[in-house]
Amino acid sequence: MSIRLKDVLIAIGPALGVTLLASTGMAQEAAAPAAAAAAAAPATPVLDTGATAWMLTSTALVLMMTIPGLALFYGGMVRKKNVLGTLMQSFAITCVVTVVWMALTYGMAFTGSNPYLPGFDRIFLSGMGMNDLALPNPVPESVFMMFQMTFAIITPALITGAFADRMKFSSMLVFVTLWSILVYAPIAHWVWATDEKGNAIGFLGKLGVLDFAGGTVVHINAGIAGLVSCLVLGKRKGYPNENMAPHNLTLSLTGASLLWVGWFGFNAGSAVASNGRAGMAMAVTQIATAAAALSWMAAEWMIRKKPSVLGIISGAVAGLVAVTPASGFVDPKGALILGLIAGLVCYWGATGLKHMFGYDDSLDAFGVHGVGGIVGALLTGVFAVKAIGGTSGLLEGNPGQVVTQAIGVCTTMAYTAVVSFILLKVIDAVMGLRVSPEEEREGLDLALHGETVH
Amino acid sequence: MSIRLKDVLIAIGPALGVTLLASTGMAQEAAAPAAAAAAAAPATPVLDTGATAWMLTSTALVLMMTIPGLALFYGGMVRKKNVLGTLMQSFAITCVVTVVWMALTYGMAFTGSNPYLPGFDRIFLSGMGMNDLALPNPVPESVFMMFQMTFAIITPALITGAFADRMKFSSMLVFVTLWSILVYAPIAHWVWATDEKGNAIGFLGKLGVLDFAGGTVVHINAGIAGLVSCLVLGKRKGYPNENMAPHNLTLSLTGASLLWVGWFGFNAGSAVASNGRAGMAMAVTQIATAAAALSWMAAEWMIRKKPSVLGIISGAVAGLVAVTPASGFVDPKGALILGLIAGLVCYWGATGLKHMFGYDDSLDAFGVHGVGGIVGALLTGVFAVKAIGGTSGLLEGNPGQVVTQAIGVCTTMAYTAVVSFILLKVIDAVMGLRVSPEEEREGLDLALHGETVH
Amino acid sequence: MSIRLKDVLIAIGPALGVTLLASTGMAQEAAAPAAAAAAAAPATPVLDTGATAWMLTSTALVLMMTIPGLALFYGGMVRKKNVLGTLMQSFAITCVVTVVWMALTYGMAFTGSNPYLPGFDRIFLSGMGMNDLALPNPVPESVFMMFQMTFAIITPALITGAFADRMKFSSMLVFVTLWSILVYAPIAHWVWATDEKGNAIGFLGKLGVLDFAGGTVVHINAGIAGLVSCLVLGKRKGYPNENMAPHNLTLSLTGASLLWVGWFGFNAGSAVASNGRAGMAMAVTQIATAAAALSWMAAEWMIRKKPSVLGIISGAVAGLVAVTPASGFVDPKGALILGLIAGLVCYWGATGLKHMFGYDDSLDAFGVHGVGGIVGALLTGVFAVKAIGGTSGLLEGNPGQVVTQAIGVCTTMAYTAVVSFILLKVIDAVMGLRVSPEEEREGLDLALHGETVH
Amino acid sequence: MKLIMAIIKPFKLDEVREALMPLGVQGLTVSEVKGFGRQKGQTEIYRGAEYVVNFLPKVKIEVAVNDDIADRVIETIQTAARTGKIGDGKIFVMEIQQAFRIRTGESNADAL
Amino acid sequence: MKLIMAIIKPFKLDEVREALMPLGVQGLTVSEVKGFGRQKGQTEIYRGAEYVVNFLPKVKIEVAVNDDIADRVIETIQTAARTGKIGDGKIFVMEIQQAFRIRTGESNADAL
Amino acid sequence: MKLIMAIIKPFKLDEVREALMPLGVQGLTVSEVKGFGRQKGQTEIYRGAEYVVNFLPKVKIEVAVNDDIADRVIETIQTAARTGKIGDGKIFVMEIQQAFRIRTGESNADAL
Ligand SMILES: Nc1ncnc2c1ncn2[C@@H]1O[C@H](COP(=O)(O)OP(=O)(O)O)[C@@H](O)[C@H]1O
Ligand SMILES: Nc1ncnc2c1ncn2[C@@H]1O[C@H](COP(=O)(O)OP(=O)(O)O)[C@@H](O)[C@H]1O
Ligand SMILES: Nc1ncnc2c1ncn2[C@@H]1O[C@H](COP(=O)(O)OP(=O)(O)O)[C@@H](O)[C@H]1O
Repeated sequence: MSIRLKDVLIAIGPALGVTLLASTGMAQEAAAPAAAAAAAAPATPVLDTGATAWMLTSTALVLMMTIPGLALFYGGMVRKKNVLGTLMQSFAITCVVTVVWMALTYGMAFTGSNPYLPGFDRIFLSGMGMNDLALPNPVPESVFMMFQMTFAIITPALITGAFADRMKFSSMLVFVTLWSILVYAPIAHWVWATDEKGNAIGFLGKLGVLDFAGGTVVHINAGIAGLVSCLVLGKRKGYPNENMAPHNLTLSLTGASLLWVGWFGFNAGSAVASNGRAGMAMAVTQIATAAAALSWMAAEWMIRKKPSVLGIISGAVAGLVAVTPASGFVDPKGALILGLIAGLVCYWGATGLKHMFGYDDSLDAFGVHGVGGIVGALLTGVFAVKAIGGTSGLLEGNPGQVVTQAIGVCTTMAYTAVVSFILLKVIDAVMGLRVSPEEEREGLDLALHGETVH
Repeated sequence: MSIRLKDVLIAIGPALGVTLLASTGMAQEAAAPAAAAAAAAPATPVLDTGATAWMLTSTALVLMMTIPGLALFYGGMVRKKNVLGTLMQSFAITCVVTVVWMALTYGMAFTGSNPYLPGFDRIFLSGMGMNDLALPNPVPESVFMMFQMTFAIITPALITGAFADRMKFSSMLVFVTLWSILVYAPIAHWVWATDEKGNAIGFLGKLGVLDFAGGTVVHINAGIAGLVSCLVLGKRKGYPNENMAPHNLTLSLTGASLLWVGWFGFNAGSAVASNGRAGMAMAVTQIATAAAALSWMAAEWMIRKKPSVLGIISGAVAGLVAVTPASGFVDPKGALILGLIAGLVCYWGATGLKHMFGYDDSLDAFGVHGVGGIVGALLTGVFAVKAIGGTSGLLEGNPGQVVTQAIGVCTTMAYTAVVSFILLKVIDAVMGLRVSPEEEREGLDLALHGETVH
Repeated sequence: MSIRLKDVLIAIGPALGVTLLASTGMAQEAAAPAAAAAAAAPATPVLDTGATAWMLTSTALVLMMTIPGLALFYGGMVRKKNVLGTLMQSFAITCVVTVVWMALTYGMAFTGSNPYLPGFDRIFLSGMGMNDLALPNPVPESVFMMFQMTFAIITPALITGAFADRMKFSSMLVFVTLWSILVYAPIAHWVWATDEKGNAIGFLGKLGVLDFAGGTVVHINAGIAGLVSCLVLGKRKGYPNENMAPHNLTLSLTGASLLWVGWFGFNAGSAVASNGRAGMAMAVTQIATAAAALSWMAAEWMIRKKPSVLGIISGAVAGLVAVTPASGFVDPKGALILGLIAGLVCYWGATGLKHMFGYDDSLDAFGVHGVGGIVGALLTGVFAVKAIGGTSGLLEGNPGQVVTQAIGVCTTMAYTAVVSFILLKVIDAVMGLRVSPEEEREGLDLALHGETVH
Repeated sequence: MKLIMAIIKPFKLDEVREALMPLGVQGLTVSEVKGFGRQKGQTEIYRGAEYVVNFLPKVKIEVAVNDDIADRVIETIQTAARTGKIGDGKIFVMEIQQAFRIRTGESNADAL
Repeated sequence: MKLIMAIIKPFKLDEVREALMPLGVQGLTVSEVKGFGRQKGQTEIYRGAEYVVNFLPKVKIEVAVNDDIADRVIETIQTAARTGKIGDGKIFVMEIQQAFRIRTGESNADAL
Repeated sequence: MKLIMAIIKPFKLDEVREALMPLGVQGLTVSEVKGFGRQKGQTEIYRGAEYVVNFLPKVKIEVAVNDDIADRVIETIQTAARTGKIGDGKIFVMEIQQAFRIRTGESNADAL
């Protein structure tokens, strides 16, 4: 077995130090006053069976986004020799993050009372009683823990799109484990941790950064980590000269569709309730997604003369990403415009920007999730409607919200870029990041997993 | 880009006139007394979180029916060179109808108080507050609007099966947009619009036409439009001599399975509640579907000596279609018989009838959805049970219900046939409907979208 | 059509006799005192719309496990020439069991008051009113009946993995029909039937056998029946010399993912409530599954030098199976250990054990479901936590529970082995079980169904 | 005996096969191939990256015939496979020294 | 040197390959092809439309050998590939003028 | 005229095609094949069952050329397809008696 415990320990040590340093550093620059919590906060501590039903369902939906959704979305886009290796990444990440989450990172993200440092309760879920509620939400803590776990799963799985076709499976597992602990958990804590009354605990939440369902925590975070990793790993052999066309867009369209359907759990589930806020979140999600798919398609149609399957599904995912932070705060009209903009900007992100700088973000983890996340986070500050989420945006006369959003975006970008970079460099030094050129030529399926699609 | 705004405007004008004329014409022949509303109508205006949870779920399930369900069901049945083009149709329709629905057609279908003319409130969903309920249902209006949107999406997507492999993508988009406005929205209004107390507004609803989940509005409507469109477009090049066998029934069976699962949202969701009526709707859906799949399979086994995958999944879809109008009105035994009949009749629809008349309904949009919808709508009048849906059918001594059902069927057929025909002819004149023979030969994937499955 | 009614009747007679004999025989050896019911039993007879919403959803999720989940999981593992035939088995079983269930077996399993003999109420669901609750559960009986139906569907579908690639489709249908009546329904009755207060009726339930979601009823049952059927049918032609590698693990991974997602309905749905017990069941399901996937992967990585896609998905399914009986009784830490053990034992079951004895359990129905079910049922007795499910296990000082579990396991194994064996022998004598060598060589797709994947 | 190898457009396969039957051709073998020639392939564009698909799908027919009908077979293929547009394909003729039918062991002319 | 081209039933491939090894055959090349011959194809029926599948899956083996073992190779293939049922396939033998091993540049007999 | 049949490693296809263009080669036909030779295949293991994949993916290039450039074509392929590692493949040369371009009916040298 190629993962050696020693290597893992060697890697964790310094990286952990970095987190702590980084946390403290940020503490000084961002000691802002507490603001309203992002998530709705009904006061009653009674179990709501309807809300619980919806959260159980949402958990299933968000798990479905990663397996098989994202697995198929990415798997269809690589060359045939790498399809199983790509699917395997999403599946294995699901397993690894599940264990890391219950052992450590759930508690890091959602317990503790320090605005900068993650908590350390709930190690191996100790003390989580069967009938405890996840206050202020009227659902059992077990359900809330599971729902949030599915977010912790999909985030590193998104990163894999950036380094597709060339990363060692063993190194990928180590990277994802450490990244979950040192990057995902702290950022989730900063943005989403609340006390039992729903008051923000993390410094970004206190600052008033709006992120309903994970624009910063999930998408910007994964997108930037993806960009860093494709820079550190280098380009695929043969890029950009050889034909690296997606081998089976049937898989990708199926995956994109399941992502779309599952995203209802992601966004409407983030209301942690089955009420009008959840309904409105679902509606704006649908509208922004359709709008972004159409604007990407239209742009491609005009520029490239043909509307493509890869284009329309990429646009849909761009819309889903961009509306994620906004989904509890904007109204349908805002969502429509937000979606149209996101489709166009991400089209540029996945075509213009990438070729301008020449990095090989293979499946556009940064071009779609990073860029889309940034666009969405900022536009949330523009389109936020007080009657929906309790906070006004620029269009309702509150330009400060855009600034707050920008602070959230920049903090996340800086933190994830630095820590991801260090992690990758350490792992590279210890065990190597990339498969050998022969293995890459042969394809991950046979080289790493000894299997092939016949 | 091949859609020119001018063309669109040229097309909308006359077509809109036709709707209005048609509506008024029908007004005179069908000014019948109001009857009980089709949907259950509890009186209490308090949000039910359980019902809302189920409606949020149902919305996800019905979206999943179109993407990826129907996309895969149809995509597997075409030749390999057209698979991406076929998938693309369902996906693009999802996007286009989402925008048309929020901009216009939701309000047309569900607001207004005229029995014949659609309403014009809720343009771009203006005035839909976050906490408004969709009275008489105990769920937020945003949720009801979303649930109904998924029906508006799948209906035109069903039509595409009739003209598979040969329609221009641009013309298809224009057709679907206009058809949603001029055909779908009015018919939905006639059958389903109710006031806040649950009293029918539309003239077909007032007449007492029973259509629990869309036998007329969705299936007959799509089936007839499909028949008209395959007649207007003409046969596929090489039909019926060349081998046009489904290229990958694995995709089709996956799609049919997702249609089945998603249909629980379609039918049981149409109770707009999570109670015994929803449960019974789910039960009869399951039973009728299984029965139809088995009767189609048995017929094929006897006649053709082999039971086929395409046969059993077609039978299942036929059962799902036929039980759709009946699902809130019949009991399990009625559903069993209804399913057995539907499987046999649709088997004949997709094999005998089609070859008798020689039209090229490529994937049997009419043979399964049209024929199945008609069978189901009529049999609803036969098997309706007062203890379930409040209305007795023929077997409980109310033969009049069959007549009422027949009126509903004929009105829908006539209206959709005429308006769909005019729309197609206008679009043909303005921008052409069919790809060139070379493009058809080459396949839609490469010709229209510049992509291929490798 | 090759199913002759006469043959069916000939077969039913003796087999039914066997059930009765077997039942009575067991009655004498196991007249133990009644113990607490396995399922939670709230007393209130009021409809809970939240619980109902979750049960409707769970029903959809569990149906999705069979079609398309299991269909794809198995379909990807066979050779290309058999993929449609394999998919067809799951789909046809779904249809057949639906009809058998509503006609007969639902009533057999869940009505009646004899601890050994199944009930005979609810034939064709007669007397199941729309608003009746499935007491003691706060959900409509129609919903409970549907939820349980999906379990009755997947169980025989699991068996098909053992005799993949060689059984006659017609004989398979007859076998599944009889097996549902003579094996599944009685065992479900013994373990799960309760009165309106939630007191166990069946003798295994009374004995205190814990089986939250179907470790014995579903997995051990199917696994043993699979083992018997692969022994009776004999090996695939060419096994083990010819290359029988899975033709498309993309399908299998997709199927495994849908099984995982759907299993949330299976296990958390078995709480028949949307509360902390459901939430905890979902959590332990996730944790055990991930742990088993990782332990299988690790074992394979160490022994075979490469972690494979087939390995990690098999491990995940092994974990899902093993946690099924335990899911309402263990806590997260117990689930973690249970999963780790299950992954290792099933790895041995599907590799070592099978090759040791040389039977051809083609897709490891016994190796994964049988072995995993036994491991899970026994470990439930070890890890059960009083605070979760009301019963303590070995680790909480109640070693007797392990013995009780062992009795449940052995009873199930003995009964299903004997009756399945007799059924198969009878069907073999009457109509033959196996396709001809030519048909097997040609592949089931063309030989049985006249279709092929192009 | 000759081995006639024809590379043609895929949708012409059925026409060619049917045209050959009356000449007494009792069998042939077909492969899916990719052809590169004067006819230029499509450009596929994925997220801004262009891939020129140099190779076009073609079908290769291999048919072994006796010398006496070889010329007529060649002519027939040429007529049946022609569309007159670029990319119609080629026919190459080679000498077969021996031929056998596996089932019976018959050889040469009898084997065809 | 000879190029021996054999069209056989797919499931016979492994047997043929194994039978050839003792003769000193060090390599061969295999293609999946579709064959049309006396053996008739299946009819597939889809929703009432019948498609006659004229072409059956076959495997084409191409093996280059020195003249001295050519006859034994042919015989061996014939024995190993025979089932005695229709559709067993054909063997065609052609002359190779030159052969090269790409890796080393060796030619003719040395290249095989 | 010669038919030059080269069996090469798949990823070398584009290089070979590009190297042939300057020599005046105007077309070629490519098939995906599986090769058995000195280079040994992978072992795939599925739930404890080992399947030795004896056959490796290769690409077969068939190119018909006039005698005058045949030698240069062979050399060029050899250079472009060589990696120096086992499994690089083979080149076989056969005589073509006649060649035709289907579109125009041109024959022999004109047809290539
Ligand atoms: N010299 C050649 N050797 C082998 N195959 C060739 C050769 N030239 C052309 N072909 C095959 O014939 C096909 C058609 O050739 P092309 O030049 O495109 O059109 P045309 O034959 O009408 O001039 C090519 O795609 C290729 O498969
Ligand atoms: N004249 C021919 N040229 C090329 N291939 C042929 C020819 N005749 C037969 N074949 C190939 O041999 C296969 C078997 O031939 P067939 O006539 O079906 O059976 P048999 O060889 O037993 O008489 C065919 O499927 C085809 O691939
Ligand atoms: N005698 C042969 N006849 C036909 N094809 C051959 C022959 N020998 C080798 N090949 C083909 O050439 C490929 C490479 O041969 P191999 O022996 O593996 O390597 P090398 O050519 O470097 O010695 C094989 O995979 C096979 O496709």
